Amino acid sequence: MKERAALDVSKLPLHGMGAASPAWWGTCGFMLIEGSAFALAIAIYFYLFSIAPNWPIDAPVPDLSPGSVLTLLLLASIVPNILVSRWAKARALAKVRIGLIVMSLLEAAPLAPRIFEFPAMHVSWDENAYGSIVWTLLGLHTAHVITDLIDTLVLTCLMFTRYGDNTRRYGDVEDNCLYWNFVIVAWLPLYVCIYWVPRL
Amino acid sequence: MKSTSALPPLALLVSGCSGAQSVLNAEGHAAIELKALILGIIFVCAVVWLLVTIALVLALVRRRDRNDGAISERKAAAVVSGAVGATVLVITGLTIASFYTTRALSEAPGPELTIDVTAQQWWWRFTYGGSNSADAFATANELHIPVGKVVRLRLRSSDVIHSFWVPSLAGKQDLIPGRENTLTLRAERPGVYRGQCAEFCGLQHSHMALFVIAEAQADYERWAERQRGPVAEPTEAEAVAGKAAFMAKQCAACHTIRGTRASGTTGPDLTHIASRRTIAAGLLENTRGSLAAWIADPQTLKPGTHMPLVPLTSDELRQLAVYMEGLE
Amino acid sequence: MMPGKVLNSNVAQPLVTILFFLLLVGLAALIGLARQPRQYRTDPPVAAALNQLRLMPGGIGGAPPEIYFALDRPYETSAYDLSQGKRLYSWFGCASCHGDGRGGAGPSLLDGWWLYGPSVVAIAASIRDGRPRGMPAFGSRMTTDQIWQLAGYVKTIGAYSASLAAPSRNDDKHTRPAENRAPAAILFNEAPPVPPRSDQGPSP
Amino acid sequence: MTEDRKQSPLMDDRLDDAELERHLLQSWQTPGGIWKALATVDHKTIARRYIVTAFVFLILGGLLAVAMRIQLAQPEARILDPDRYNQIFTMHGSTMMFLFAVPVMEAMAIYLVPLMVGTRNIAFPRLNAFSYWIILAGGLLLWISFALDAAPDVGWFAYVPLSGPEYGSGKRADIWAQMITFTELSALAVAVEIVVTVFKQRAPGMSLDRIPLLVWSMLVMAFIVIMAMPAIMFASSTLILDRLVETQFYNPAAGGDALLWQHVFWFFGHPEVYIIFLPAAGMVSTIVATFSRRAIFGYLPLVMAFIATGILAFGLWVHHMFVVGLPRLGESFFTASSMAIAVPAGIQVFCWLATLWLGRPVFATPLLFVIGFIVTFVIGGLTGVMVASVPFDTQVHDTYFVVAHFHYVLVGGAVFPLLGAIYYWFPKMTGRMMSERLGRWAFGLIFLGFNLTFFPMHILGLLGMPRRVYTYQPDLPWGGLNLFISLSALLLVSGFLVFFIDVLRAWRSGLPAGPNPWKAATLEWATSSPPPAYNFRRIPVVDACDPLWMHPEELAVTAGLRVDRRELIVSSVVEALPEARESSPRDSIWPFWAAIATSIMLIGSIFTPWAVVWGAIPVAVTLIGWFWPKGTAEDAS
Repeated sequence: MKERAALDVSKLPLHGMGAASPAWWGTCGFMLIEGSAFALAIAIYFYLFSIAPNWPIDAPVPDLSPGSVLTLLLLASIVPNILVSRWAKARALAKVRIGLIVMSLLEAAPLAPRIFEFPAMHVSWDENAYGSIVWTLLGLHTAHVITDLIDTLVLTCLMFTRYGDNTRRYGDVEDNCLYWNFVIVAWLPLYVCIYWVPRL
Repeated sequence: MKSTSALPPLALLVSGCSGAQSVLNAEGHAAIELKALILGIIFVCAVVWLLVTIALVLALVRRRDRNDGAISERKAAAVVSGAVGATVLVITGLTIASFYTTRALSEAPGPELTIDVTAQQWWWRFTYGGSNSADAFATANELHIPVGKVVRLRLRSSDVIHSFWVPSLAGKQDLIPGRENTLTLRAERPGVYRGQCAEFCGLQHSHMALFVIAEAQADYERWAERQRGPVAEPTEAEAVAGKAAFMAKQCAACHTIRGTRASGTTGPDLTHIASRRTIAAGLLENTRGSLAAWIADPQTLKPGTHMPLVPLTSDELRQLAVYMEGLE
Repeated sequence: MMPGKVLNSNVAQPLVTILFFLLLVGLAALIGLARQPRQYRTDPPVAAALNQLRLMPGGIGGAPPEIYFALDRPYETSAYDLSQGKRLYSWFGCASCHGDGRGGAGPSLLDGWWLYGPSVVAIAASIRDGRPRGMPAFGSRMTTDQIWQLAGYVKTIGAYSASLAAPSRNDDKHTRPAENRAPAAILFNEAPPVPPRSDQGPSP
Repeated sequence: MTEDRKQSPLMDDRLDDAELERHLLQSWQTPGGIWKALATVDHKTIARRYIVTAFVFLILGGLLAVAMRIQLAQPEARILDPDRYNQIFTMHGSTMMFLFAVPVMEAMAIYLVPLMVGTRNIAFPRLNAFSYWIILAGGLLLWISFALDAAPDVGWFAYVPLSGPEYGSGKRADIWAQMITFTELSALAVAVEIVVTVFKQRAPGMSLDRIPLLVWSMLVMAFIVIMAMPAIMFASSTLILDRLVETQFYNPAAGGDALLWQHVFWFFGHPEVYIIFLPAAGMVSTIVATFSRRAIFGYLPLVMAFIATGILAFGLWVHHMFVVGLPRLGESFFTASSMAIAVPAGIQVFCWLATLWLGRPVFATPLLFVIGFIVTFVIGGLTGVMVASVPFDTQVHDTYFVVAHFHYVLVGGAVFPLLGAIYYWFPKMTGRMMSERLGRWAFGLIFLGFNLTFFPMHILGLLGMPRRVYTYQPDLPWGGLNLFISLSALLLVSGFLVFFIDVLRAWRSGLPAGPNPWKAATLEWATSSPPPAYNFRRIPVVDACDPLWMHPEELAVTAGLRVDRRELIVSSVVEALPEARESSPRDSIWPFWAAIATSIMLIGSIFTPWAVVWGAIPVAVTLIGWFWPKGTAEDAS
């Protein structure tokens, strides 16, 4: 078949940012998958709630303090997170490097109260279905925190190498910030479920 | 090799005592309603299928004119919309029909008899008269009900999920551990109706049958009276020896024969086993031969069943079978 | 350039896939030789042989019959037999004296102390023939096969380390970790054992 | 970026065709050698592997079906013992659903979607390679365990408590649960790739209303995967947690619930049917249009029907649970929603019929399979309407009626179109034609064999035969029909035999196909058969739904892409306006290592929960190796 040049694309950028980047859409796709998983876990929480004669089953309500501290820590990390994202968009290498170091610390910080959250449930995962679901919710979210933390650490290292100053890396940083926002937002309904629903 | 020993009793299999196990052989109130609905829906769907197939054949073989492009495109759009509209109508109709059948079935009057059904791997326990009343009794794999009476079954499982299904009487209902379901039956005609577990429940899911015997009220009363009554004491010498063997061997640890020392609850109650038509959950006709075959080697007849192979001498085996045969 | 041409991607890909399959199916067949099918029926002669327990004087410790090893110690290694044993534990009312395994009227099975030694044959003998001070004999109530299944199970729950073949928790309410997860080791010092005699088996 | 400009990289507008092809091949082709074959990220290569693997599993699953039919041919047969039989039907269901049907549909998407939207590789090609190795590992896990007599024996939906800690002894149910994790992992990865490929990599000008219907169906399928698969991952994980570390999700004595499993499983399990059916509907739409020699009738209604099916798919899982004793009102709602899905299905069938009516059908083998599809799928759909009715279902649930129903839906509704699609796209994939004569034989035998095998099962179900029985007693009136079914199954098997013989024959020595043997309209036919590693010499520009019919003589293309690196065009979601020249990753061995590390972690976790902890370390290492930049031209920006 004969070819007829109809469109010149040579002036297009070599890498799209934001919604013009497949990586951004891929991140959104995985957020949708994990969002579905979180939604399902919450649905199961309420299902078990609905069939239990009393809730929590055979346990006092969980202590508020570690979970609330963690929530505050997560919320506090939103501002620097968004700043890092902006700096990445502006390709400010030095600021992104510092921001990523700060974010690494801020993402590691919630793991400390998280350790105390498990005993604060006053129930073990193998005691009853209530214990199983709250431990699962916490475990699921912890897995996301750790995943994003590792991602941030790797990106931080990467930004200090010769590959750092590159549109793709800035895109990666933005996507990583987006994902951390997702980790924070996903926690809020879990927090309400785990700590406040039993208090209703 | 192993299986050859199993063949003779298998060949002796029931002729008279198996009722048909068929949706189309409806003899219960619910099953009759369901049969009408099922045949109705099948008829409607068959017509729909026929129409679609005719349309397909015509579309493939019709003679084509040179230029019927634009006009027939519009006509096709109209026909397609019409067909979609018809689809909506048909499925609305079927939904309404199915809804009314559901309502008709759940509007049964209060039960005149309640029976507890407990399913376990791989047999059915039926307990009449509540669990702790004095004249309560239990039987296995054979449910007797009075004709024309509304019978409520309380369905429980003591291990995995099973499903109670006697198609000639009613639709199926699952027995789920941790839950209690109910199923209401009303047999319209006397008869023997076969049923079977319908939810996969492990190794011997295939051999977990039951029989429902619907009989006139008087017959039912007579049957219940006899079931409630004490065990038949053996008189024949062989049977007496069989009883002794039963008590001395492992049998008594799992089975109950009321009025004797045997009070195990793991296996079926054998007090009136001779009054039942089949043994081993519908596997074999209840004859002396198949009783002996079953006791001799349950694992070959029903691999995986929880009844163990108890080593017995041939004398003991014969005596046990005679004793069982006398437990009317 | 020649090998590259021969193995150009069009031909190489399906080849690689098929090779992969053959390799792994072959591997499977190899391991498959070692597979262990579930046994539902114990031949009466085998059962009779299994019933020949050789015990030390006093009924403490002993050696299983030769056939037990010929069968490859099924009652300790087959998950199916172990879970059947677990079923028998409740069916034959073991719990009425031994509770969930931690004892009651009878001694604990989990504290690491075996009054008659920790070997499976001693446990089987205890079940079959009974023991002084209240352990009834089950020889007339259970078949040899069942006694071995139950003995295998009891040995597992009181084992010093978890084994891969182990039944897991019951669906009724339970009060201690399941057999597959934690061996009884965490309970070894829970209850003070009956004062041991040196010939009544090793202490943990 | 400025640096690159200075060096003035090689652009395609300065090269003549032969020179351009040489350079593109240099950038895109995977060199020979086993090692390189493990590292390739070419979507066509991976899709071909996927398809071959899936068909191998089809054959294995089919052999299991034959074994079951031999056992059931006569009452009280003792050819298979119940334990083996239970393993076999579980393996058959799990293999067909998780290792054949879903992967093969995804594989077709992996092959066709990039070609049909006019791009050079799928989005995230390394993830694509990873997904293949993962599903291969999952399939091997299942089948090796079968060889070890440790295959799951709890049915393909593994109801608790039969599969739970108390009644499922050994590792059998754990192996099932972890096999699920493997297949879902790969399905989710592929779904994301498809969504992003369709959203972002369409040829310039291919706005949403110009997307081929097959691509639409794959897009909707990918979204169903994304929404539904987390449910089964959750289900299988909680099952394995219950069995391994004593969580109490499914234990009624401790606040759990046996029915929770059924809810979660079917929340995935029903959409699963549409994950399999929708791609088939896309294939049917494509084949019908091509062989009717006209554009598809009702493009928009079809797209809407696909989307409606995708949404409704999530509202009817309870119709698998009509006999568990749920409140009647709720059940009636699910009756209505289950029946409602017949409307989009009806729209699809009517549109295909209208297309055939208006066109001038050419009776090539692919169209024969589509005709067979319509006849059988309508039966499957109508029996689906039947079982959607609560009272009807209480009689036929878990009987052979249901077995017949879902084989009509899955074989009639998905395998027939798939076989048609193989006949249709085989020339594209291999450059060779399959035989029309053998194709007719294959179709005839499969169509006849299928209907003779499965139609009597409806009757068996009504006669009271439950499913999943390893045998039945001679006094029951099922013997004759069962023997008939078993004999008919031989006919079906011989049809598949003819099909596979034809495939092998054509692969070796079929007639050369040329770029567009069927005179079809979509973009995959605009390039040579088989397509070169770079798919298109120049990326097409699209201005119609049927570009090759609108402009049969010439292809509008873009100019100005670099050829010294793997480059393709990223375009906007709705209008497909070009947004960037994006690079596509080079071959990499890391996805292979990552898949091995993941497999070790997942299989290890069957035996000890700590495998998740120590197993995560190699996974993290391989992922870092995967994503760490290598300083290639693809990394330039």
